[in-house]
Amino acid sequence: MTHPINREQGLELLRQMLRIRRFEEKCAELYQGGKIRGFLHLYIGEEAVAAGSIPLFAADDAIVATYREHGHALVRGTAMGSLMAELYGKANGCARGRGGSMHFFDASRRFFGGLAIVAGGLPVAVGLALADKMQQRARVTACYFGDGAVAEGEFHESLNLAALWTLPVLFLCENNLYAMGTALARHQSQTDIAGKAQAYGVRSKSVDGMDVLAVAAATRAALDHVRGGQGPFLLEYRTYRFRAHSMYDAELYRSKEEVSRWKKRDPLMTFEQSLRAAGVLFDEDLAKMELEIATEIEEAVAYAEAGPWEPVEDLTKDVYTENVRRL
Amino acid sequence: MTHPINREQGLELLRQMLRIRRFEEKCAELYQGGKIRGFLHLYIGEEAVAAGSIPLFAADDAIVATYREHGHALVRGTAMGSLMAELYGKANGCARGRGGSMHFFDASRRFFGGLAIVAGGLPVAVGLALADKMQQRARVTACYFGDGAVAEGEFHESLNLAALWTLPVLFLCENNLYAMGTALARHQSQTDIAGKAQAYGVRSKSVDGMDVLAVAAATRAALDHVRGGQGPFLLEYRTYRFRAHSMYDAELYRSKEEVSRWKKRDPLMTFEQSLRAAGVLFDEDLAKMELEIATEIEEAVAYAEAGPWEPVEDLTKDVYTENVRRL
Amino acid sequence: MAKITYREAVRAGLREALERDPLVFLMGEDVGKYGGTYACSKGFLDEFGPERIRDTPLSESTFVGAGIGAALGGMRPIVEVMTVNFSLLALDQIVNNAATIRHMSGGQFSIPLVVRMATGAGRQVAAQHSHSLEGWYAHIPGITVLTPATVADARWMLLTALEQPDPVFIFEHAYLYPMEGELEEGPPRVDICRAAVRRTGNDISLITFGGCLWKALEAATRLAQDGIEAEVVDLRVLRPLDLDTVLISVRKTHRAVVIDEAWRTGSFAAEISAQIGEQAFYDLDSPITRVCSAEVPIPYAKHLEDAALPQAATIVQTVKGMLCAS
Amino acid sequence: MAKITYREAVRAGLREALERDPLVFLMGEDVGKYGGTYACSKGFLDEFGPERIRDTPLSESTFVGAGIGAALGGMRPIVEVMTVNFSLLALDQIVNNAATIRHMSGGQFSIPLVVRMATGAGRQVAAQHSHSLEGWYAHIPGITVLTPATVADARWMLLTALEQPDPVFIFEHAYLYPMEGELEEGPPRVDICRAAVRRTGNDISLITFGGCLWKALEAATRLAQDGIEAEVVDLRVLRPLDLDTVLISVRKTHRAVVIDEAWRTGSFAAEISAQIGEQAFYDLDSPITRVCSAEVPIPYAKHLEDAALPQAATIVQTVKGMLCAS
Ligand SMILES: Cc1ncc(C[n+]2csc(CCOP(=O)(O)OP(=O)(O)O)c2C)c(N)n1
Ligand SMILES: Cc1ncc(C[n+]2csc(CCOP(=O)(O)OP(=O)(O)O)c2C)c(N)n1
Ligand SMILES: [Mg+2]
Ligand SMILES: [Mg+2]
Repeated sequence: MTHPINREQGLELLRQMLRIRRFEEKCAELYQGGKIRGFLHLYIGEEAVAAGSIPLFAADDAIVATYREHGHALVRGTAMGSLMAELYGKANGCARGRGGSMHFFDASRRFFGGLAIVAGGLPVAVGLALADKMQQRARVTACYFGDGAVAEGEFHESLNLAALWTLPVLFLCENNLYAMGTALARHQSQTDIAGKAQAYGVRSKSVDGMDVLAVAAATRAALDHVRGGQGPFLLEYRTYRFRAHSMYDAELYRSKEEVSRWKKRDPLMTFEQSLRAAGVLFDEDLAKMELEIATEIEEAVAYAEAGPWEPVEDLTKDVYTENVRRL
Repeated sequence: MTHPINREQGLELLRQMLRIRRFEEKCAELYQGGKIRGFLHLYIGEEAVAAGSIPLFAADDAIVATYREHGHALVRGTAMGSLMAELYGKANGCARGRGGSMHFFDASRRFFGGLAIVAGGLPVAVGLALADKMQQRARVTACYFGDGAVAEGEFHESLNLAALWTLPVLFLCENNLYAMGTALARHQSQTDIAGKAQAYGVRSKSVDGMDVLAVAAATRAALDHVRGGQGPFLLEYRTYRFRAHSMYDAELYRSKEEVSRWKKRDPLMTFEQSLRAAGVLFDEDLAKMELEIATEIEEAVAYAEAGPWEPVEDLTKDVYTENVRRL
Repeated sequence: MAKITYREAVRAGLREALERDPLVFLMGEDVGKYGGTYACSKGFLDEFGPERIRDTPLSESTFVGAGIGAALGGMRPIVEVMTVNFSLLALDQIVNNAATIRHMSGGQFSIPLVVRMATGAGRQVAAQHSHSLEGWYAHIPGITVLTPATVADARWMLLTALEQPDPVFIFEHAYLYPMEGELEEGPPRVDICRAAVRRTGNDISLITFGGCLWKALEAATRLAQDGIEAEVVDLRVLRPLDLDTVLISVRKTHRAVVIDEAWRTGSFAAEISAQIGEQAFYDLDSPITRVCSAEVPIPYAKHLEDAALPQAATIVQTVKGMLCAS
Repeated sequence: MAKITYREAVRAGLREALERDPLVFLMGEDVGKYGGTYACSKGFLDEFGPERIRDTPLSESTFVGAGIGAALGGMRPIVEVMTVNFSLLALDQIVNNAATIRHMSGGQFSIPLVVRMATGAGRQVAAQHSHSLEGWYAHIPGITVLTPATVADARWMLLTALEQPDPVFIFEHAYLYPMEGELEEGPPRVDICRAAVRRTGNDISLITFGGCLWKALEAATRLAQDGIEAEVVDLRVLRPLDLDTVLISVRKTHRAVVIDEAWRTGSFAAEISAQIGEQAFYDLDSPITRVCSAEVPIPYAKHLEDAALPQAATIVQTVKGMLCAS
């Protein structure tokens, strides 16, 4: 614990983590049931990162995330129903059912995806920040990506460009120690990700991503740096994925022991304990929370179930903006 | 001066630098005369790098260079005539006249180009080194590239992969302070190129690229490291291009003063002076050298002039290997 | 004859390649510990060791370029790019180095490189994971482009490809991995230069490749129930193209439909249509038609994805339209 | 009417774009201090300042991606990729983000991005600097592909492109920059949706775009001397394609040659040929033919490069062959 805990804040952080956890447990169940298809990448185990960081961003800050973005969208405030509907492929989903799990979008919250090419979001984030800087807007663009993305050339190019032009980009690396089945040490010759920022003269820090308060504190500091106009910041969250990479994954690349060791550091469990220890959380709080979330999920599923399919006639709608003068 | 100078070695280094200088002066002249066409990137000013480093490589080491590779090919030992013929586009050129200035090749000397996509040679060099390592050959692959290439994602990816797999690659950055018209500080947020190696756990060093002896000493040390099986090494040569980037270039991006300041450090002039000061070079040596080189160039031009054009019927020859069983 | 899945066929080909030549090695993302995204190399890391089964970082441009370098250095690399979608990141290395160095160097260098990748849509993985770009690859002089659609081709094409001195690209349709098929015993090594007639018929030629072959065959079966005998030609090799087999079929049926999972405009189907038009114009009784994907980023929702892709039903409709019209 | 070079026309278009909208800015390699590789933005850095004229590092994927982001953020970026050859490094951003995000997000986001790049061969810059890949771009749903061949299109297309809410790619043929042409006074703003008939004739249709337009026109002039009146259609816009203008011409001449500087197999010329075959089959008096580049990495030597590329002479020959044949 890095801070004394205030009850309201503490409960809210726990609630957000629990929302993600329960939502995704439901997703896994619905995937088995065939309601959700395609690729489904669960965030379970990493909830402290989204829950601890996203609430710090202003409404007009931008967020760019990856295919493992359920938690980010939930905490950002997109209605759970429209996310569930998206997973169902329904027209009332946050991308009209065209994106699915990997491609959540929400323009009203400046949530730019849900981009599923590894590292493909970094250049876009650099550009969003450039637009803000050129228009003298005090906004920040937060760009989430995994440890695997660090190996891609775009990581290198984007950090250089953002630093060269002193752009307000917050590079947020969710280092869960694996890129699919490839352990960090098997894809990085030098595994200190935060340390790589030096090559660009970029400030950076690494923080325990299983500790929601540590995540919040480190993110707030990084955000202050970026908002202060001092250019980009690279923050590395050390976290861990409890589930398979996606739904099909024999997990041959790591031991059950390793996973259970990390589960002892389950961000929900440990935070719940510290809240109890601090005397700010009681059984009835948790029961109430679980009940509210269960209801929210029920309603989200109902919303998805009730949602319409996009008419096939609309298949090519929005490939281009309609009715545009080309002369 | 980093070493006492031995006359034979000293004269040979000077001779190689002078060969490059005079050869390229002739190229510029022939370009004006229309004998050479397309892009022509001169190395003038940077001769100490190729002259100081290339002689250190064994016959079975590999060299991968860029479109600014005349000097490298010359020092590596490809006959000046076949290089000149290549510039003429003649069939007796080192690439049958198909490559021109940017694409010198010489399989017999393991000279793999002459690759003109910036940073495109780095992954190839990593692969050549991988092949050597897998076949337990004690070879090294030397990969030359410019400061501009450092901005490309492939620089990042290649250093990581070479280090991750402990491959015998010598990354040789010819930092002439400009990528075409873009000064180093205008394309790199952090201009210490050698320092970037830390991000990969790669050993590195930066050396004065205008001092042929310093180049030789630093390259020898780096080469020993790589040959020792300790993985890649990044060596940065601080050098300067005296001529335009290519033949069309108004040089709006740098001042005449800057250029003339650097010309005071002309690697030929300074090395000639120190050889004289050390009492190992005399006027007659230089006169003899100039005469030999003038003759070599004359013969090279004659060889190119006399060379045949590749028959048009052979245009598509070598797109694929001929007469291969596809069943 | 033994039943085997397309995945097992790919696997068997890979294993034989690794067993018979010590210079062959496999590298790519998650080919090792993970066992291959499509489980094609499951167990290989233990079987052949980390020197020959190499997990790479997510650096497509560099590990493909490293494959080029390794081939130049005398190895026989098999590079697996997880899917064609990600191969865009390596396209510069492919176009400017792999396909070009032999010719540009005046024939001094050989690049015996094999690159495998999964291609195609149909699994609801949405717009960034559903591309069919084989047609782009078929545009590049200097490389060979293979599209195994049967278990036999999945099993044997790789081995012939490994005997080539120049780069070969193999596109495995991700949808086919679980498909079962009959595989003859013994190594009836397959060629990589000819198209194959998968079904004979006199009324119309259905020309296709890869994942669409099975949709074309299904369409042919349905058409047969209405007395229409369609001939189905599997191109197998997109570059260099075996047009003769196509022409023989079209000169017999006088009608052709080209089926391609790529977006219609600029699809490889256009090239086939153009070449038939150039070579067999006077043999045609009606315009050549194409059944391709709708020009849209492939959507996630099943009904929309189905509507976007070529289907047996669309092929049947198209054929009937052509036969009624004339 | 004033004489102006293609380069000056591009320059004038860029200047007007920068002057009339503060949200417009230009970024790319060497657009600033160097003045643009082809001198199209010479002096702009001083004129418009470093905020709006941005030299980028050699990071194609990232500065093109940054253009996408800047467009999403409300700016009107003009991204210059020095040449199409290097655009391969940015193709993932173009295919998977620029062209896809609007549809994939259910229409929530607009990407008003303009990307300009030089294309084509003819200057002896050899295999890695002579690609003509416009046809690949024309395969991508979600983007608009323009190929200005005249000074008027070089002058005005950019401005219409900047009014589009979706990404537009402009391919300037590097060989044309020094070309002079007549430009009408006043802004006769040009459309970016129609092909143009550059020369009328009744005997045959020469369909082309970009740098090949001038070779087609030269061929037409030579053919006229032999009494053959060729109609020359400049596609101007490869995506979305204006087939109607092509069909009207072909229905009049009953013969078509498609000329494209790309390698023949998988060229955009194949798409044109296929669509004419689909739509005007019964109007054709002879097979459509194509004049494209030889399937070879473009060589440096002048005589080999000339032999590899489409030439007026080849077009003349092809046309005569077609007319004699029938
Ligand atoms: C360029 C690219 N290559 C490969 C893939 C396939 N792929 C999807 S996720 C993934 C692993 C990424 O790992 P990481 O960046 O650490 O994110 P995590 O899944 O651990 O959250 C891979 C290889 C892809 N989507 N994009
Ligand atoms: C990927 C790519 N982008 C752009 C170019 C065009 N170009 C050729 S050389 C050059 C500058 C390279 O600078 P540097 O790497 O420092 O090498 P130098 O010319 O200084 O030796 C550029 C931008 C290219 N060849 N490849
Ligand atoms: Mg990870
Ligand atoms: Mg330089």
